[in-house]
Amino acid sequence: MPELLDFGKNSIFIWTCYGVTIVVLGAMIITSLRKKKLAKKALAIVLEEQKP
Amino acid sequence: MLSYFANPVRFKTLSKWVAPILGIGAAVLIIPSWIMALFIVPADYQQGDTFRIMYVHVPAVFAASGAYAFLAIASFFSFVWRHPLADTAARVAAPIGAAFTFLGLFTGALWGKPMWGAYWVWDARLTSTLVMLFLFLGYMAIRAAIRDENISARIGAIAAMAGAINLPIVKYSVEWWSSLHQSASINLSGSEIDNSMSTTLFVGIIGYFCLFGWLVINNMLSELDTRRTRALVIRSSDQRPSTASKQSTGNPDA
Amino acid sequence: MISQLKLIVFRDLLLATRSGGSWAQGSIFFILFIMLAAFALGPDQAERGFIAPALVWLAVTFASQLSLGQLFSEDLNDGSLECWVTDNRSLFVYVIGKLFSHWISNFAPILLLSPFAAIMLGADTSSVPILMISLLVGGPAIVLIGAMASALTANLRGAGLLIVLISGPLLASPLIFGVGAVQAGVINSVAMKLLGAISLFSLVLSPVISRLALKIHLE
Amino acid sequence: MVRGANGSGKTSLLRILAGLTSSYSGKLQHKFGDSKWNTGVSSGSIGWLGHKLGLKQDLSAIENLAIWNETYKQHGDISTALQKVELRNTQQRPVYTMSAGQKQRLALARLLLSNSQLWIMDEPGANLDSAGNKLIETLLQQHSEHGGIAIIASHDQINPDAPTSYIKLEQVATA
Repeated sequence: MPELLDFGKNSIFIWTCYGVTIVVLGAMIITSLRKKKLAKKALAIVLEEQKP
Repeated sequence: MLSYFANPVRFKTLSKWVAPILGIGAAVLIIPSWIMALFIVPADYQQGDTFRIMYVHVPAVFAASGAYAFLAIASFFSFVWRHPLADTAARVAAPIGAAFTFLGLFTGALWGKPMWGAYWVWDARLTSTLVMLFLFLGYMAIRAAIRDENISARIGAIAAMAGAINLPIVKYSVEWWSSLHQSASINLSGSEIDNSMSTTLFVGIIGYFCLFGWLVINNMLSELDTRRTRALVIRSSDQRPSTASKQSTGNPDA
Repeated sequence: MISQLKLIVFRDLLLATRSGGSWAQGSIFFILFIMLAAFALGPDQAERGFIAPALVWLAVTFASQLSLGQLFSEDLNDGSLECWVTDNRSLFVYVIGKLFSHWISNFAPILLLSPFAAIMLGADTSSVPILMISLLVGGPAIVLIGAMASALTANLRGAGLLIVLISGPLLASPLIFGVGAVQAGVINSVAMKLLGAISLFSLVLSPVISRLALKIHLE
Repeated sequence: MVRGANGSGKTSLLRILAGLTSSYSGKLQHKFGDSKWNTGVSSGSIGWLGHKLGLKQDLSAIENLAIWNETYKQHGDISTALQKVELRNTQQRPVYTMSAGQKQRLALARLLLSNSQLWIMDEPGANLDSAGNKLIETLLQQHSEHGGIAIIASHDQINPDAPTSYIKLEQVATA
């Protein structure tokens, strides 16, 4: 549906705005999730090591 | 010592509930607001479709200011009561706030071009928002430059609180100086703009705040885990495990 | 308390005379900045004259920030500050004394050079007095904001750039109103009053924050 | 006398006692923080000798002392103080030309001028030879004879030439 995505001569501005927003927010979400996973893993490893 | 450990634990249990709510909240608010903004809300009679940029611009700027307020308040708690959790909150909030500020400025520039004919003008609100970005970056630079955690937290807190002067300037700059920006910063009461427009915007703003909250909590959790890991590694690598306990109890008798 | 203040000022001025001219570094930077700015702007006298006051303001701002880098770090690193505090002397008095002596030894020379710099850049001679007044009114704000940043980064090595990073955003408003005051062309313009207000506000806030920051760095 | 291995917290303890560090965890401070001690420390001045000596490199020995003398407002005798630490011959030289030991002696002279009852010294024997250590012993003895107290941190546990006179002061210090 190309006509639905077409906002006239300023299309490019609008799509760039939404695009960059999605990329930046997405990157923040993904790094946040990854960092959390890694931190959890690292902690689990250290806790396991120190158990005995 | 007890309260130091008790609070992160309490925070963790609390965050188990709050984080998913905020995360889901962000998703169900932001995505529909964008769909509304792009496909459903009618084009503005003056600006046409360019108006749709507002729905990523205004929430980002709101969230950025909110993030700075959060940073300043968390810094205050961290400074006055030396609450480590507050410091962690401040520390993780800064880069997120910087990202929101960047988004606000970037989308604002792209909105400004078709609207005012210029990507950038040095009016009070743009300048003070740019200043806010630098305040976030300056805070991060301080935190990165000082190795001692304790000192880093306190110096950073002072800097963050001093920078809070900028917040009212961001907020009221439009009223204090004549500017290209609309005053009353996009009327939320909906009297001027179409009802569906204001609802969409409002939903988007709430969504952004949810996202901010979710990111802060999530990053705080990772930070807490990382700190704990580091503490455990340092303790285990210490040749004499008794020194740690000696430091707090044994030494005063010397 | 006054005698302590005098002592700090006297000591710092004595140190300035022994420091091999480090007090003049800000002034030299100032002149270099003006010179390079003149080259960058090219030979168009009229155009240069128009923006000369703004450039002088900018040069003063940056030169003062650079000279502020070592304001507190030396006393912190060589232990003088520790001894001062453990002898139960007021840290607040110390900060005020430091600011005062820095004003005399580092900032005043820059101020004295600025009318010549403005004329060298081709500024209208009639605008020079108002430029000087605006610098006198706004100068405290610039130095005080920089001093605050200097105190915050006091014991970090190579803190020079970090100082500008912290003080830079806060320097926007004195710079805006400083240049605005020159452009207004009269002494009692709104911009000049706001500039004075910012200076007074900094005068209240900066020593308090600097004192807090130094206290933390002493730990 | 405060003893302990490296990193056992001697310096931290002294800094807390001197009022430089307000507290790390609160607990350590509280052990010492009976109100008497706190007011004692905060009301009177402390002769502090830390790792950093508080000397200006660009000034001569005599100028450094003159400034501190003015700060302390005790109008002590600078030349006597210099005599005591055996620095009369180098008094006009800027501090940066001095050896580490000479600087340490100069800092001791500053302590003499401070005239405070309480000395807090962190590794006063650093950079000093045995003659310098003897000098410290003499100074401390004189200090205690005048009713002064000194809290000293030192990790020279293997260095046995100091303790004999130090022990005496330990009782004063911890009393």
